[in-house]
Formats: sequence, structure tokens, C-alpha cells
Amino acid sequence: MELIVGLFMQGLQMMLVLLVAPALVGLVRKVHARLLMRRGPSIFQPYRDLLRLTRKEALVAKNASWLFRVAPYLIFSSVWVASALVPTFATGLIFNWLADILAIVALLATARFAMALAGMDVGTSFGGLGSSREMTISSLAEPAMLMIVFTIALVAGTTQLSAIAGFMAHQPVGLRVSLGLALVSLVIVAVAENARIPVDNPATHLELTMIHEAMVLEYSGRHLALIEAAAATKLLLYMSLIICLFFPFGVATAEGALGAQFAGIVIWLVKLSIGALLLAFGETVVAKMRLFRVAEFLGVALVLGLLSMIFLFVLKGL
Amino acid sequence: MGIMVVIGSCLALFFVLAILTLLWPGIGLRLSYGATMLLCLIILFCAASSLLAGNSITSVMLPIGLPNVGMRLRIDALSAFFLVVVNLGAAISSLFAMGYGVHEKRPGRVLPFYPSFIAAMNLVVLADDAFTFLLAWETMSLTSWALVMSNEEKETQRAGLVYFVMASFSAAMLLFSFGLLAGAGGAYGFDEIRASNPSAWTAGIVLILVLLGAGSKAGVFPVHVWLPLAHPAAPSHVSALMSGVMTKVAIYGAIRILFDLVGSAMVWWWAVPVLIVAGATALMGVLYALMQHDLKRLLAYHTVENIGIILIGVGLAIAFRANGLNAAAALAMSAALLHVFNHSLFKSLLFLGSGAVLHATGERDIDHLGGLIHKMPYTAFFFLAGSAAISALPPLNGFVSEWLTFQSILASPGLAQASLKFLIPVIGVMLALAAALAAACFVKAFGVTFLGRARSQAAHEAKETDNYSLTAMGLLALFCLMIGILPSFAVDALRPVVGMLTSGTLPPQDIGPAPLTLIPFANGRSSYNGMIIFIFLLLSGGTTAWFIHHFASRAIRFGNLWDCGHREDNPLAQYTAASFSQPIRRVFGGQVFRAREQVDMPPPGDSAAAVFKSRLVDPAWFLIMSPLARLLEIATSRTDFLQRLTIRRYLALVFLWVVMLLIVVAIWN
Amino acid sequence: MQGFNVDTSHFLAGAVLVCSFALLYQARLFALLNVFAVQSMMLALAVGWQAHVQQAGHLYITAALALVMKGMIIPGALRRIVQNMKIHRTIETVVSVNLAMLAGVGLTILSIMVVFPIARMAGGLAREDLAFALTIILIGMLVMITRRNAISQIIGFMSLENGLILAATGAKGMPLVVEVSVASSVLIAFFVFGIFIFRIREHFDSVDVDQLSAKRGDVE
Amino acid sequence: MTSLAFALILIVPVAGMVLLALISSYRIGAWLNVALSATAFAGSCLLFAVPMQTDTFFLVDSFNIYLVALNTLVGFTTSIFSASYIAHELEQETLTRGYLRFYHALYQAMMTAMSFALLSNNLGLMWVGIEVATLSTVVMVGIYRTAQAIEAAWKYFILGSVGIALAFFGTILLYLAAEQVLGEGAAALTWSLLVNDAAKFDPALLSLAFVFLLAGYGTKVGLAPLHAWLPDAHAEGPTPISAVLSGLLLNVALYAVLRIKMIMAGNAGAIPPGPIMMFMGLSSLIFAAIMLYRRRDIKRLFAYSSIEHMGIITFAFGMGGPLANFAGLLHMTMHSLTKSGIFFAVGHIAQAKRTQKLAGITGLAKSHPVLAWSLGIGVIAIAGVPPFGVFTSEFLVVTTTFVRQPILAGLLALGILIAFGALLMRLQQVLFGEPQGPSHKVSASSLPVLLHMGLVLLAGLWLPQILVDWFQQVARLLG
Repeated sequence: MELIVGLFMQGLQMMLVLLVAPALVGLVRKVHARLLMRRGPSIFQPYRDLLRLTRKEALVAKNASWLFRVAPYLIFSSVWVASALVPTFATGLIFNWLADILAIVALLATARFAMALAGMDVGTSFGGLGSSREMTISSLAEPAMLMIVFTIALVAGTTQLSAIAGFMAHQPVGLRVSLGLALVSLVIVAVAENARIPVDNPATHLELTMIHEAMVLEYSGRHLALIEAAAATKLLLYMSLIICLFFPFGVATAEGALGAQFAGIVIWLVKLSIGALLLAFGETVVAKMRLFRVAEFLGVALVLGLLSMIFLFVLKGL
Repeated sequence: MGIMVVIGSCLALFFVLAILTLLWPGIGLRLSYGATMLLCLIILFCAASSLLAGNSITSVMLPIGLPNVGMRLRIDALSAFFLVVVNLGAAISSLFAMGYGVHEKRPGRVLPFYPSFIAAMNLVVLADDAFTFLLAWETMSLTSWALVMSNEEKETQRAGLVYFVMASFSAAMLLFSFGLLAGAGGAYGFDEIRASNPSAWTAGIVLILVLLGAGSKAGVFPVHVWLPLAHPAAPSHVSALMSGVMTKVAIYGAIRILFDLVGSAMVWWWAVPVLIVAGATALMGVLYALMQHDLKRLLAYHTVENIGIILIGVGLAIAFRANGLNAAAALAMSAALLHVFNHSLFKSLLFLGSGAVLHATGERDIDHLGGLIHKMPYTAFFFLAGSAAISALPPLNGFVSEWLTFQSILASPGLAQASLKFLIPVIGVMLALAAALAAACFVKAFGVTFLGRARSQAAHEAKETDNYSLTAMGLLALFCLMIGILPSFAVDALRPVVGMLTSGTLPPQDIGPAPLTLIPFANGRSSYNGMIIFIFLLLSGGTTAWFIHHFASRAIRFGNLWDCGHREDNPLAQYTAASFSQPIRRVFGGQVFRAREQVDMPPPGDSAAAVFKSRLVDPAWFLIMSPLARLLEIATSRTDFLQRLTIRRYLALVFLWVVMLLIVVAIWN
Repeated sequence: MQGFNVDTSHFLAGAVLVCSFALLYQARLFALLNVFAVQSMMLALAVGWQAHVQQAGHLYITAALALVMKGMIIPGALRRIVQNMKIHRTIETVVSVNLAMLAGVGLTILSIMVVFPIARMAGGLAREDLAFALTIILIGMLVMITRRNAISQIIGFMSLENGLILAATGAKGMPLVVEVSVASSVLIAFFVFGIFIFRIREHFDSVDVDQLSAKRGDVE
Repeated sequence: MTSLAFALILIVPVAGMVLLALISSYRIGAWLNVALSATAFAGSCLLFAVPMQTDTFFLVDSFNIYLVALNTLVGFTTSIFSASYIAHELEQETLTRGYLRFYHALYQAMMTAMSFALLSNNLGLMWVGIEVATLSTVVMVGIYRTAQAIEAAWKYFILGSVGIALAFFGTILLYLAAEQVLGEGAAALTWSLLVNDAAKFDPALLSLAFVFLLAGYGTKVGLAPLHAWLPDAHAEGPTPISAVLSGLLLNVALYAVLRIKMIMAGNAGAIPPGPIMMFMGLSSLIFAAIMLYRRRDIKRLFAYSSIEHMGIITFAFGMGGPLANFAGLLHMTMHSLTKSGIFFAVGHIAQAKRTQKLAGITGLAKSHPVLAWSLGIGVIAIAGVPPFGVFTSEFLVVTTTFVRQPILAGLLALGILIAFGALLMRLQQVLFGEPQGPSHKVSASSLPVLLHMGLVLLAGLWLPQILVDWFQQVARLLG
């Protein structure tokens, strides 16, 4: 019986993630437009775009290989699986112990790997450009991510996300400097990983500055739809990650009462929309930076991560 | 005992085979490689059975070798495990060679050395006294050198020279350490050495010597310089052996000496040099690999990186074991050993793939390749699998061992020493950076070689390679996946080895919430289940595909590539290795490699092609090797006049010498 | 009587040594040959005296050998060679004569230093004599390395051998085989020297050793 | 039985020598030469059958019995090689028949003299033997009568005879030291007696004697800085002589030094020979290793490598102790076998390429595979790479040194490594370079090379117990 429930909860989360993700993107766009004194498209525009794309026929370059057509599914599925492992509205879901945060990061890396390859498949200079920059940035982001993981694990004694979330939720962690630093650094990493301003601008196709878009230039139709969906899901994933690591209050547990679950969902959505607001605000006030400044930007994240760890050691009295 | 007889006779047969091929070059290549494979499989079977039987020790003493010491051979869990690594790699390389080696221009210069090389590696792992160990060690170097020299290109000369000199340097270092351990009495047997538990000082010196000796053989920075020269120069199935297996034998030497022979004197600070060297090795290796555009050299530098990763595990094991944290030590050691195995799998796979490409196109420079995924689909697929594995992507095996390494890093707060507390997370960062850069590097390697459009005629006319080679690569790819999704079995198989080395073991792997779950710590801190992740991926991907194909359009149209509307027909306009790695070169290269970029633009109106050159130097060269070379140069040039003195001056030398001796005597009296 | 014997042998050995210094001092070939002849004669006397003292008849052979071979034949032969080959009569020395003399003195001191710690000497040879012999040998080598041409090197070598014989004959009851070997070695020496000088004459127009260097091997 | 053995080793060759000087046909001469060397070898094998013994003039103990066997064996194989080598030289008319009679006669003279030196119990006789051997090689080195040959022989002669003189003076001093204890006459030079009463000798006198003997015989061993004659003598003489020089004469001279060292070891007050020998050995090793790099003549190259290895051996004996001495003895044997084998190969190579210049000898792997293999194996073996015997001895030397003198061991390994690099660099050019210049077929008799390398390989893997026992006895004697 509880297996059924568990599976149901898990399925619910996966569906929820898929359903919410485009709205999140839409919300960010909307707020962004508003802050720029534009009306902007409706929050649900992304859904329409996805539907349209899936209905269209896919245009594929003659010299594209099977990899080009497999990649979108691989990207989408790995991001989706990863997002299934992150506690969103409830901890202790049945699949949460499948993998820890390291594995989640690695799954996202798989998606990135596939996308970079896909970018190089057709053999355009833009594709190569995109892949090259994407891999550079991610390889700079990963160490910072590990530092954060290390700090969190130091506090919570595990790398299992739902365990961490439960830990954080059920005891007053207090405002530790180290965690604050870790949060900042995680935000930076998230921005870089999701190709947001100031690292990349998702709204532009200006050749010399684009990174993520350059890789998917050749895609169209359902393939593009999958990639877009994956991108949106990834954004959501990172937001939920931040939430469950640093603001886990109000999160339900898998075996909790239905009402609690429902409350959990609502709280999660609220948190998400706040996150969207902040993101949009940030993207409005900050300008995109040169590619080679990104290294320094992520360097800051790494240093913050290191600092947080050191502070932690100091606080724990070594 | 019986197992030892079988293995011993197999080793003897290797040499017989070598002599046969030497005396009788007419013997079929395929036949001899097949025979080699068969022998490897037999040894593999014996070793695997003894490994699975747990920590069973078989030893034998032959009346040859050093007088009064004899040649002692011994199989315990550790050597059994490494026997498995060696012979699995060797068997598959031989299988590959059954197809690939046929194209060898001068088989007479490969066939005799190939089996002896394998035999020597086996012997190193089996050796149970210092003399036999070094004998096998040097024979391993000698035979692999001969195999490298079978290549007749120009730069091979230098490669061979550097390789052999470095090899004997490492032998000398090990010679010292054994001399130190054996003592003036000359107790060269390993069991005597174990019995004489050495002082902390002795052990410390031994540690340094081993880091230099075994390290240079394994390719540890900064004594790795020979590796990227020598490994690519050999025939590809030999490169696979050298990179995938021989470096592991060196690791075996290090583990055997540090954990087994002087393990009793292990202290926590050992971890510091090991970890620092390991981190530097991992990072430098991958960074340098990123700068390469020679496929085999790129792979060689990745060997350096992975050796670094393995050594990180070893260093952690030292730290934990010295602190009595046996569970963590066991975890770190299992991570290291599992990575040894994994690396031997995917590095062999990648080298074999590069061999297939090399044979199909005659090119090692990936900037002249491209689009091979259309011409050689299977090779491309297997190479992709290897790339994903070495980039530590789930659900493949590379990820498992690196995940375990990270888990053991996360256990480091339990250590007592503040220095380690701070050092190990930094090493972890280096490891993460290395892993991420490796992914970047293999996007480059695979993308430029197999994807895009052909950049040369050779690449355009490439043909898929033969079935032996494909089978070999396919098997390796399969193993990579298997270890990736069934890691708990591999970890369980390592249990006796780990127990022997760290007196701790991983928790039994069946306590997880579901079968096949990998559990690093008994108190369930974190877990990973490759199998279900894999199924999960398949399911989600499959359902998505099914869903879209049924409820949305499945229509597809093939057209020209769009590329933002640019019409570029020239495949040379694609991104190359140099352009791909440019950002990273800009970020790291400047300081580390003295990377210099130089672009010669033709003047306006001139239609000549612009030329881009990027130069960089391996720091180990300009910091260590070239100064030494210069020193020797000076010494030789300054002393050479001594060959051309006049007789009178020589007499003067004699006279002065006699007078000096007389003065000595006068002083003595 | 014993004292007298010893003193005489001292005196003779000393005379031989003085001759060595004279060799070191000489700058002209013929003079060098003459001095060498004198030294050999002195040696002959010394050896003869030892033969008398030790009642060792066979030593007279050595004495005669020294007198005839080294005292007369070899110098004569060498003088002829010099004349035939028109060798430049003055010897180019490497270091100034004074310096050479100084070095000789230094060698004397050294040999005395190494010989004196010897507790007791048996037989006819006193420590001083041994010191003398040693000095003669060393000075012989010094002559070889401070003179540039082959003739004077031969001279130096043979004066070295004189020192040897002095010591050998001093060593009481040294088996006959030894003198025989000495004599034979001297013979062979002279013989081979002769051949070589002749050959060298064949090939180059001088016996200046330094000119051989042009033919030294291992050049491109 | 014993007398028969001695007759075969010493008398028969001398008789044969006279015969050789008379025979004009070089073919018969060559084969007679081989036959005589064979008899000598047979005689030395007979020695094993008879119990070891000593009398006033001769002694047979575990030290020299195997050295005699080694000497005669190498002499035998060299004579086989020399037969084929000389035939070729005659075709090239670099040698005339008249000189060949001379050559063969002197060859026997040299071999006999060396065996004599090895077997003699009387230090004076030993001295005579070594000097006769030296002087006969002098003449053979000069036999080509080219300017370089004469230069080399002249240099060899001068330095050699100075060495002779010094060694003789040393012998006199030793006699003087012994005379006080053992009385006048032959007894005072009989080694077996000296070594027993060494403790009673006057230490100062003994030290002085040692200095001169070391300088004298050290010249023959070719220890730096007394080595000057060695490279040129090797390079300019006929290759068989180079083989014998490197393989045997150096050993015999070292043997003499070791006999003296045994006496010194018995006397506490005298100057300790060990450190001096270690110093000379080490300096020779490093010096030769550095000199190897710029050699342009292949025979000179290997001559310097001989200096290097003599350095290692001397160092080992200077080090002392059972392991080091054992290693020294083993290395002595291995070196003489390997090096003479190398010279056989080099001789044929030089004939095939019509030059000794390394620049002219490249790419043998393509043009002359057999020669390439034999040279390659030889160099690998001499460089101390397993599975050859040299590795075993170097293993023992370095390991045992590192425990007792880490720094010296470091220098030792450094020297070996430098030399290794030089040899390898040359070898790669010679074997794997691009073939150039003339490449003629030579009727090489590969038997000697194979025999030597086979023995070295065997020793690398397995040493017969009896040899080990002898070595250990001698090692104990050497202290």
C-alpha cells in the first residue's frame, strides 16, 4: 500500500515539476518585462510555444548524425530524472535515496555533455563556439558546487538531499555565516548553470555573446521543444535545490498527512514565485559580462565556498 | 598451489611464444596474438577465482634469480586483483590486435616483445622479493621501450630516449627503497621486509622514493614527462596496454610497498605529499590534455589525470588509516582500486578507438578529422561510451569511482589533523575541476574527431574497422556500462583486497533500501543506485519519445544546415581543437603553460590564409627537465678536452695523483 | 765497519739523487745525456757497493748492467739519434728550471715525510736510502712531465728506473727474478722506444711528443 | 694432473707461440691460435678437477680458479672471432702476413702472461706476468701503423711503463715490509705467506707499498685519472685486442690490486684501502659516464664504458662487506663477458660499414639485423638492464651501498644513469636511425657473441651454486 502511495507521490512530483517549469520561465519573463515597463507576454506563453514546437515538423541538417536526434531526448530525460530526485514540496520521497546531490549534479553534467556534442554535430562554427563556452563555464562552476556540497554535508552529515532538507527543516540552524556564503555562491553557480544574465542572455541570438542558444541553433520542432522544456526544468530544479537547502521550512514529509502535502505544494509554489521575482529583478539590474570575466565571477563563487568551509571549521572549533 | 603452477606455466609460455615469433617470423600474427589472448584469459580466470575466494595466499619459491634469495612468487588478494586488471586489459588488446596488428609494417619488431611485455607485467604483480620485482619491472620497461621503438617516425627517437632514461630513473629510486628496506644483510624477500618493521624515518624516505620511482612509471607530475611522448608512439594496442595497464602496475608497486611492506610504520603526514602530488597530477594532466590536438597524446595526458585521481584515493586511504578511521580508509581504498579497474577499461577502449581511427585515416591530428561518426558508426559509438565513462557521467563506471572518492573526501572532517582538514577539501575542489575539465576535453575530442564535417580527404574516405577490433571495443564498452550500473558487485569483489590493505571494509552492499544500491557508509549517509537511475533514464526518455511520436508530430525534413543563415561550405571553418580549448587556454594556460597565441593576418587585399599558432610548454619540462639537460650539456662540453690532452699532460695527471696519494699517506701517518 | 758501510751507501745514494737534480736543471740535450750517464755510473757504484756489503754476487750483474747499458750504450745511442734526426739541441721546458728545482725539493721533503714514520728497516737499506730512492723516482717523473721532447722523456723514465734499481738492490735478498725482470724491462723499454722513435721519425719530422696530438683520435 | 693443467695453460701456448712466429700461412696460424687457446681453456677446466693447492710459486684458490677459466674462455672465443676478423683485414690489406705472424705469436704471449699472473703465488712473478701482457698488447695496438695507432701505442707505452715502474717500486716496498717478518728471499714475496702474517708488518711501510701498487696496477685497470691510455688503445688497435684488453687485462690488473687489498685487510695499522678505492672507482665512473656523451668513435665509446664499469667494480670492492664483494666479483665476470661480446659485434659492424665513426653507423636494424640484434643485446646488457647478469650485480651494489652510504649510492646511481643515457642515445641512432654509407656483407662468426650473451643472460637468471660458493669464499677473504 505505502509503496503505491510512495510511487504516487513520486509521480506527482515529477508531473508537478514538468507542469510548473514553463510557468516559472513565463513568470520570470513577465516580471522582467514589467520591470522594463513593458506588458510582456502572458505567464502561460511558454506552454503555447512548447505545444507549437511539438506540432511542427523537425528540420534536420542533411549531415546530422543520429546523435543529433537522440540528444534532445537524452537531455530531457536526464534533467527530468535529476529533478525527480530533488525534494520539492516533500522530503523522503521513495526515489530520493536513489542518488545524492553529487549524482544530481552529474546527471545535469550528462545533459550538458549531450548538448555540447549536439552543438558540434552539424559542424557549424556557432555550434562549436557554444559548446566550447558552455563546457568552459560549467567546468568552472563545478568546483564551486562541490565546495557548497561539502559545506552542507559538513553541517548535515550527509549528501542525501532529502535528508539534508529534513535536517535543515527540523532544527534551528541559525544564521551561520558559512551558510550565508554558501547560499551566495550557490546562487552564482545556479545563474551560470542556467545561462542567465550576467553569464549568458537567454533572450538574445546575438552571435558573439550567446552560449546556450548557440548550441541549439540548428534545432527546431519537437527537438527544440524538448530542449526548451529541459532548460525550464533545470531552472526549476536549481530553484528547488536552493529552497530545500536554505529555506526548507514548511516542507512536508512523504508519509505526512494529505493536507500537509497540499500545504507543502502551496508553500513551494510561493517560494518559487518569490525566487522568480528575485531572479527577474537581478537580471534587470545587472548587465551581461564579457566571457572572460565569467571566470572571475565563478572564481568568486569558489572562494566564497572555500570561505564558508573554513568558517565552518572555525565555528565547529576544528 | 595449483593456481600458481598454471599461472607460472602461462608466463613461461609467453616467453616461449616470444622466442618462437623471434626465430620464426613467418608465424601468423593472428595466431600469435590469439595465443597471447588465450594465455591472458587463463591467468585472468585463475586470478579472478582466487580473488573471489577471498584473501587466500599462495606462494612459491623458484631456485632461480638471486642466489640464496631465489625467485619468490606470491598471490594474495592485492596481486590477484591486479592480475585481473592486467590480464583483462591484455586479453582485450590482443583481441583488438588480431585485427589491427595485421596491418603492422614490421611485425618482427612487435611480435616478440608483445607477449614478453605482458608476461613482465604479470611477473611484477606476482613478485614476492625485491630482486624479482625489479627484474620484472625493468623487463617491463625494456620490452615496452622496444615496442615504442618499433614505430619509425622521427620523434620516436627522442620519445624512446626520454622514456628509457626516466624508466631507469624510477628503477633506481625503487632500488634505493628496497636497499633501505632490505638492510645491509640483504634480506630481499618481501616477508623478511614485512617482518622487519622499519623505523619512521626509513619509512618516510621510502615513501618519497616510491613517489618518485613508482610515480614516474605511473606518470605522476612532474616526473610524467616521458608518458605523453612514449605512449602515443607505440602501436595503438600497445598504447592501450601501456596507458591502461602498465601505469596500474606502477600503482600496484606503490600500494604494495606503502601499505603492505612498510604499512606498519604509516603515519598521517604521508598523506600530505601524496595528496598534493595527486591533486597537481590530476589537474595538470587534464589541463594539458585540453591543449592537445594529437588524439593519442591527449589520451596519454588523460592517463596522467586519472593516475592523479587514483592517487587521491590512495592518499585519503593513508590519511584515514593512519587515523584509525578504518571504514573511511576502506572507502577511499575501494574508490582508488575501483578507479584503477575502471580506468584500465575505458582508457584501453579509448586508445583502441584512436587506433581504429588512426588505421582508417592515417591521422592522429584531430584537426584533420571530423565527421567520422558517419563513416565508422560503431567505432564512434564505442568511443562515445568511453568518453562518457572517463568524463564521470552516470550511469557509466567512471562516475561510480569518482563518486566514491568524493564520498571519502566528505568523510575527512573526522580526521584529527587540522592540516588535513583544510587540505583535503581543496584536493576535492581540484578533483571536481579535473572531472569537469575532462568532460570538456572529451566533448572536444569526440566532437572534433567524429562529429561535424570531414576536414580532410583521409577523413572523408575513412572505412569502418574490422570485426576483431569492434568486438574488443564493444566488450570494453559493455564492461564500462556493467560496472556503472552494478557497482555494488565490483565493490563487494574488492572487499578482501581492501580488508587486507586497510583492516576495514565497506558495509555489505545488500543493506541498501533496494538491491544493487551502493552504500559507502553503514550509517546510510548517502547512497547511489546506478541500475535504477539507468532504468529511470531509459523509461523517461522512452516514454517522452513515445508520447511525442504519438500525440505530436513525428514529421521530419532534411535540409541544409542553417547556421544563422551563414552559408559556409568550407569544413575548415568548423571549430577545431585549438579554437575549442581557447577559452580554457586563456583562463589557465597563460600562467601554467606559458601559452602564447600568435595570429598572422595577411594584409588587406591579400587572399592568403591567416595563420594561427599557439605554443605552450609543459612546466615539468621548463622547470626540471631542460635545466638538467643543460647541466649535462655543460658538463660534457667542459670535460671533453680530457680526451685530447698531450701524453705529457696525462703523465702529469698520473704524477699528481701519486703525489696526492703520498700526501694522504703522510697525513695518515 | 757497519757504520762505514751504511755511510758509504748513503753517500752513493745521495750522489745519484744529486744527479737527478742535475737532470732537472739541465736545459740542453747533450748535457742531459751526459748527466744521465753520470747518474747511471753513480748507480753502478752504489749497486756494486751493495753487492759487496751484502756479499750478493748477482748484484754485480745489475751493477755492470747499469754501468754498461745506461752509463754508455744508451746515452751514446741517443746522442746518435739526436744527431741523425737533427733534433733541436735545447729542450723547451714547460716550467722554469727554478720552479722545477723547487718542486724537486718539495718532493724530497714529501718522500722523507712518508718514509720516516716507518718504525724499523731491515737489511742493508736504511730509511734515508729509501727516501732517496723515492725522491729519485718522483724526480724522474717530474723530468718526464716538465720536458717537451721525447728524448728527455726517455731520460726521465730511465732515471726513474735508476731509482728503482737503487731501492731494489738495497732490499736485501730480493729474489734474482726481480733484477732479471728489471733488466729485461729496461731492455724491452729501450727496444720498444727505439722502434717507436724510428716509426715516429717515419711519420713526423720531429720526436716532439706534442706534435702527435694532431693525430690524436676521436676528432671529426 | 695439476702439472698437466699447468702445462696446458702455460707451457703449450709458449711452445705454440714460437711455432706461430714461424708459420707464414695466416689461415693455419689463425686456426693454430684457436687450437692453442682451446687447449689453454681445456687446461683451466682441468684445474676444477684437481684439489686447490698452493706452493711457493703457484697457487690455485677459489678466487683465481674461476678467473683463469674466464680468461681462457674469453681468450678462446676471441681467437675464434679474431680468425674471421683477421681474414677480412687481409682482404682489406690493412694488415700484411708478416705482421700477422707477429700478431698471433703476441696473442699467445699475452694470454699466457695473463694466466701466469693469475696463477702465480709470488707477487714478483705476478708483476712480471702483467707487465709482459701489457707490453705485448702495446705492440699489437700499434700494429696498424697508422698515425693514430702509433699515437695510441706510444701513449699506452709511456703510461704503461710508468705504471710498471710504480708497481715494481710498490713490490719492493712490500718485500721490505715482509722481509722483517718472513726473512729474506722468495718467502717475503709469497702471497699466501704474506696474507697470513700481514698483521705483523710495519703499517707505514705497508701503506706506502699499497699507494704505489695501487697507482701502478691502477694504471692497468684504467681508473681515472690513470686511464688516459685506455680509450685510444681500444680504439686504434685491432678489435680482438680491444676485446681482450677490456675483457681480460683490466680484470687481471684489478685482480692484482685485490690480492694486495687482502694483505692490507690483515693489517690494522695500515692505511685503509677501502675509501681510496671507493673514491677512485666513483670518480672513474662519473668521469667516464660524462665522457661517453661526446664520443664519435664507436670503439672509444665502449672503451669509456669499460672505464665506467671498472669504476663500479673498484667501488664495490672498496665498499667491502660480503654483499658488495660478491657483487664486485659478479660484475667483474659479467663485464668481461659482455664487453668482449660487444667488441665482437662492433668489430664486424666496423668492417661492414667500413668505418668506426658513429656518425657513419646508423640504421643497422634495417641493413644488418643480426649485427643489430647482437649489438643491441650487448648494450642493453652492459647498461644494466635485466634479465642480464650486469643488472644483478648492479642491483646488489646499489642496494647494499644505499644502506651504508646513501650519498655515495646516489652518486653511483647518478653515474650509472648518465652512462645509461649516453649509451642508449648512441644505440638508438645506431640501430634505428636511417641507414647510410656503405653496407657490405660480412662473414661474421656469431658463435662467440651468442655464447657470451647466452652466459650473461643465464647468469642474470640463475647462478650455479658452486660459483656462488667461490664468490662467497673470496668475498669473505676480501673482508
